[in-house]
Amino acid sequence: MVPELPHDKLVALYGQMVLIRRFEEKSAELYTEGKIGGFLHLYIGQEAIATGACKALHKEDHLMTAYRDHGWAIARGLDLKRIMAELLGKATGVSGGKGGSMHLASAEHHYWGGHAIVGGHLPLATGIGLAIRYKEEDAAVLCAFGEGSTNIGYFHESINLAAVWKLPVVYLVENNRYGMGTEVGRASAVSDIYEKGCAYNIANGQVNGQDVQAVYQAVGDALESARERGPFLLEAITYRYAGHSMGDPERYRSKAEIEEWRARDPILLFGEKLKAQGIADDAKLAAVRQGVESDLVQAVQFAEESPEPDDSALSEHVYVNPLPLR
Amino acid sequence: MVPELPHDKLVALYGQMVLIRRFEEKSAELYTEGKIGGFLHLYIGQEAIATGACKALHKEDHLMTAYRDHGWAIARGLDLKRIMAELLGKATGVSGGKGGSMHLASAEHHYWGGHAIVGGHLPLATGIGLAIRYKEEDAAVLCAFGEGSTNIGYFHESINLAAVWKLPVVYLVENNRYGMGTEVGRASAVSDIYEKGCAYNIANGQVNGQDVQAVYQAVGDALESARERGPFLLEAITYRYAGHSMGDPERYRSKAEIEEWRARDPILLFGEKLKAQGIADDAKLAAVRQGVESDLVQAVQFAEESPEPDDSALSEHVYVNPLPLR
Amino acid sequence: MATMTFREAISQALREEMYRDERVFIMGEEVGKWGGTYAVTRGFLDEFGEKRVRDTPIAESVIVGAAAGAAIVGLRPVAELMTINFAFLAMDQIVNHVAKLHYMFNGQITVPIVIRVVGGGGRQLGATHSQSPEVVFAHFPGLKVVAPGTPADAKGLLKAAIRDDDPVFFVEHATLYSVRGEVPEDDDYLVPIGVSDVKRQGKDVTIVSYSKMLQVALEAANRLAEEGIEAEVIDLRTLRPLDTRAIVESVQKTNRLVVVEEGWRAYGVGAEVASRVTELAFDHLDAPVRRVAQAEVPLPYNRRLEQMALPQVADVIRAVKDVMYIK
Amino acid sequence: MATMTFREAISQALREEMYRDERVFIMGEEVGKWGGTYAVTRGFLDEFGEKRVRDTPIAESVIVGAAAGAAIVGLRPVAELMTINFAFLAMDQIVNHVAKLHYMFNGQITVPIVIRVVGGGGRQLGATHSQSPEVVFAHFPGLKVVAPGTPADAKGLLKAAIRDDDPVFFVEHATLYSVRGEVPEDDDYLVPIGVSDVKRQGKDVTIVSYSKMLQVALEAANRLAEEGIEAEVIDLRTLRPLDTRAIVESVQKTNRLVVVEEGWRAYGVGAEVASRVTELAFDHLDAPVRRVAQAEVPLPYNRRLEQMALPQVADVIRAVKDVMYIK
Ligand SMILES: Cc1ncc(C[n+]2csc(CCOP(=O)(O)OP(=O)(O)O)c2C)c(N)n1
Ligand SMILES: Cc1ncc(C[n+]2csc(CCOP(=O)(O)OP(=O)(O)O)c2C)c(N)n1
Ligand SMILES: [Mg+2]
Ligand SMILES: [Mg+2]
Repeated sequence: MVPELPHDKLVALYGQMVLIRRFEEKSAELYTEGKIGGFLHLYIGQEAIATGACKALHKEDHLMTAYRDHGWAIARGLDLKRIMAELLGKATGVSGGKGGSMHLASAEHHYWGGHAIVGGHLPLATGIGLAIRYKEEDAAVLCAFGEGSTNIGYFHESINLAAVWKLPVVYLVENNRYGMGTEVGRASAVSDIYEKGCAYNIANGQVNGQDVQAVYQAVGDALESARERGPFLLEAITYRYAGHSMGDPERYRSKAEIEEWRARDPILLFGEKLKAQGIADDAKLAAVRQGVESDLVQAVQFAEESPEPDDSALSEHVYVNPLPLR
Repeated sequence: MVPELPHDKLVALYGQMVLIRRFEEKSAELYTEGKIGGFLHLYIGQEAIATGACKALHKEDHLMTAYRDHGWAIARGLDLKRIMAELLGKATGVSGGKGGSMHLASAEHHYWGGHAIVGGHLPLATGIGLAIRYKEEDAAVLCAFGEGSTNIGYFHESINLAAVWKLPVVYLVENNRYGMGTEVGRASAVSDIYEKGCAYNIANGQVNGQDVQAVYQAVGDALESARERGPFLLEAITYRYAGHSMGDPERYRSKAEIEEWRARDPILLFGEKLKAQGIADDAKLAAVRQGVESDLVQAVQFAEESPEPDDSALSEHVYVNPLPLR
Repeated sequence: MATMTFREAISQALREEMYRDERVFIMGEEVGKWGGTYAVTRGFLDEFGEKRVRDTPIAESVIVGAAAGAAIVGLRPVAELMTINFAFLAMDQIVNHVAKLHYMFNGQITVPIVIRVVGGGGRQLGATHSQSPEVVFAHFPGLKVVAPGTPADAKGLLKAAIRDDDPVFFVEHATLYSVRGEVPEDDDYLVPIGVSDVKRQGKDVTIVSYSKMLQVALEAANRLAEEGIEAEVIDLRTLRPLDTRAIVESVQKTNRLVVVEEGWRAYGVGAEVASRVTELAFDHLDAPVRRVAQAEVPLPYNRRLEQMALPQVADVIRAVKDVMYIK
Repeated sequence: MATMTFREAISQALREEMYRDERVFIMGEEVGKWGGTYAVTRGFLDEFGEKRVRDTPIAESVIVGAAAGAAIVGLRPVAELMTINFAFLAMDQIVNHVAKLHYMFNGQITVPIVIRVVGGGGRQLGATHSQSPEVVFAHFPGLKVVAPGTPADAKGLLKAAIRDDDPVFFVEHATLYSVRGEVPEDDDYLVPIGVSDVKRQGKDVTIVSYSKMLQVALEAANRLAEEGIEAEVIDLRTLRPLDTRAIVESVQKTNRLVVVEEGWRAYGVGAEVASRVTELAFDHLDAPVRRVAQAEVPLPYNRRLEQMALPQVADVIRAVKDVMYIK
């Protein structure tokens, strides 16, 4: 079992979730203003997952996710300013402005990226697990993706290989009920995704993705299990309030359904809990929210004031060695 | 339940298995003589599966298999002469000499081919199932492949889609314990392949692939189930005596293991059974075997005497309409 | 004739063919409830029902493969892959199966499917979502590869593709969807697959292009006209089979050729066109063929860098002047 | 120097690099117990153990992807895909991931893997198992694509590929494995990736080729010599980055160029070479570049038809005479 978190850490989790939410709201604004381009996938509603999960990760553990990655980058501790700068395509962005919203990464944080091809990062994450065993390290990989990504071959090939080789990978499904406009049951033979683990005889489980502490516990346990015994398939039940990406016409679900989930809001509930347990009062939580705002203002300012990449950046990093190696 | 077979049909099944075995032995000879080129994958040891399974197929049902397909083509009723001609690359071959051993097919028999890309035909077979539902026909698809092919994405994507759309497809795994030189457990997280059905919540089962009657029953039941309720994952436990293909150095298994399986030979056991049950005596079985030899001699003769394809065949059938459609 | 967008033209072609032939149906990600990621099939689910407008899981291989399987036994599926970038996830089905089954089984199997994909860059979608690699599919005999550049061609070619007994890989450029043009309303309006088209007459230089770059080429031609240079603009429309007759005839007249494509230059479409035309009209060329294409980099997210990498009108003008030896 | 087969040269390169660098390992179908489908890794399992010689399930996408993942965090995997035809099952991993990660993440991620594939036809394996589509991989910036034609180059290029920090797609032609040649035994013998090589001097015509077709080109050159025609034969060795300097220099001397490739002509390697050389040496060419390539059909099983479809020595000789205007 992973250790219980002390009170100050719990308040920090609250702050983290608020920060992610506010970052997303701000991003949506900047997108509407035309300052962010391309696709923008918001994490609003799912904040408890990245927050709880990254809390359970060790420094030497590895993380890989899909394109809905702002929350993950923030929770993994990447510089907020540089994340925002990436969304604005600036030279100071975590990926130098070349990646954009879907491709946040930081080698230093062992965060090997948001990835935009559905399921495409699962084999890569599996390979990191292989390297951990090869190098006999005491680390694990956390690989997150949506429930819609579990119908693609990558899911099957990756988990099977990880199971055969007992690789330390936690495959974390963020089941937000929809892959774009397709409800889980319309695309997947089973709607409880964790059940798919049975085909590989691996450890699996399901957790309430709206409860940050439960996520922290479940991911922590799964990482432990993975380090020792091999792959773990963990499903977190959640919901996204916003469209799949900016501009989603949202013809596939009702307003009422969204409202239902908003009543189970991870930030709201966790705030109530902190208060009920006497860990924080309204004033404390307000102060935390206040702090988030100022971080965010600074990040946006930094991003806006940052320079565009130089022209020379265009042809940099196609190859490590563009010239013949002699 | 499928109907019990009358005695004469049982004797015919025996003959069919003998024919397949002798066809394979003859093919190996012709390969060694250089009359057959490319890859040649023998079905020796697995005869009961194609024989029993095709017996359970209705005329309007569809069949698709992997490259280890001679037994399937024979059991589905393709002209023996034209099968042999195909192996020799002749114009009279079932695929005009363009397909070879791995690509036997007959549209007339709804046998849509042997396929050489591992797992590649599973999506195609799934699509035939879709067409059956679309056209509201009372048919099913039998799609056969090896256990080594269940670790590739195609397996997962196909069965999931078939499950979501309740397509009438029986996915038949011929588990002969090896994919080339790789023992099932070294490549697949579970060694009892039928268990993989749990991830799709579909009907599944396992059958002794060395018992032709058991295969007939199991495939018949699975087809029934598929027609009514959707996909079925059926596993037949079997063994191939010969190498993966001609020229296999066979460094991955022991002679003793092969001998063990030979003791469970499907032809041997079925012959004994027919005798024990008084369905046929030694003389009868010998006569059946005799008949097979003459069919085989004729097939080889036909194949050898058949012409090579014309030069013009080279550029035929690249397109149905090579010229612009106006 | 009616004026409509490229999107509407594609949509109309699909709708007409679905009414004409019961065997035609659409399958792919988000084609139903969502109405198509690019709104091409909006309203189709209500109009045709779930049987004929089928939302699929995210599983490109089985989208193509199952469509192909259904085609083998007599249906006429249109499989949508959302973007050409995802076609790589179905690559084996496309090039090893769809393209080869007819030949390998000596004509016993036919695979009359249309694989619709959205191609192209310029929308800051980053390296994996902005490619124009249609050349890669055009390399395989057995496939037909079509990439229209105007609404009228989009309609006529898509209808021809659906009626064709061969598999057709059909590329729609995302930034063309809102382009408007005159489109024949005839239910049987077909544009033949495998025939290029002169989109603008000219005598000084020939510019060959297709898809989105056709629009860029036409714009360049208009600007060149202001400088007194009359470019002939030819639209390939189909990459396989590739029709070079119109180009050769044009080069015999203009003696100069520029090929414009959105994808990478190396091993691109321009190389084949240039090679073929050089083979067929060597003595007519007053300058080597110039290729205008994408910089040899994965496309970056940053807007300015992305635009630097993509071929622009100015690049076409520059290339034209180069082959005319104008400084 | 030692005389050895192409197979032994590849094997030696792998073995030496595995001894040199603990981070180098091999994974793929049948590389271990079987000893490699083409016997390249025979004995490796005993020599290096299961950790470094890893048999995988039949799952090409995760073979490439997992190798790439291991490379991202510091290992040096050699992923074997058995044949190039199966690389299409890993296409998305190769072109959308392996080729792009370094760029997309601004250099933070590097993917030093070698993807070994066996290519080529001529063994009656039928349409899906006989392709030479390396051009398709060479289209993507971010990948390096190498295809040696001699044992010495095979060794030196494979060692260079393993030491390279960039991903390398490495093509070994199945029918080259038994070809013998002199190979340097130096542990640090490297052949630079991205540099072509003059394999035979000549003054009358330039023949460019690579991989198996290099052997065909050399054979043609020998026969031509008997007729008094001296062909210069250039081996591309690497398709990306493509080095044309030696070719241009040669054409400046010979004024004639023939390109020989095993794959299909349309959108093939020859088109790029021809276009580039025509761009760079237009005024030196006395005839348009001729391309010798595979007939535009999926390869048939029948031996005679297959041979008809594949480029032969006689085809090269014919093309050479054509560019020399000899009847
Ligand atoms: C291979 C591939 N196919 C399709 C897409 C388009 N696409 C992007 S996100 C998405 C839905 C994914 O759903 P899910 O995995 O549930 O993640 P979520 O967006 O809900 O977080 C689709 C279809 C893609 N990016 N890659
Ligand atoms: C996609 C792909 N990968 C690899 C191969 C090479 N290959 C041919 S058969 C085979 C083994 C298949 O084993 P299994 O599915 O168990 O069938 P079996 O041969 O035992 O009947 C392999 C690896 C292939 N043909 N296609
Ligand atoms: Mg989802
Ligand atoms: Mg097997």
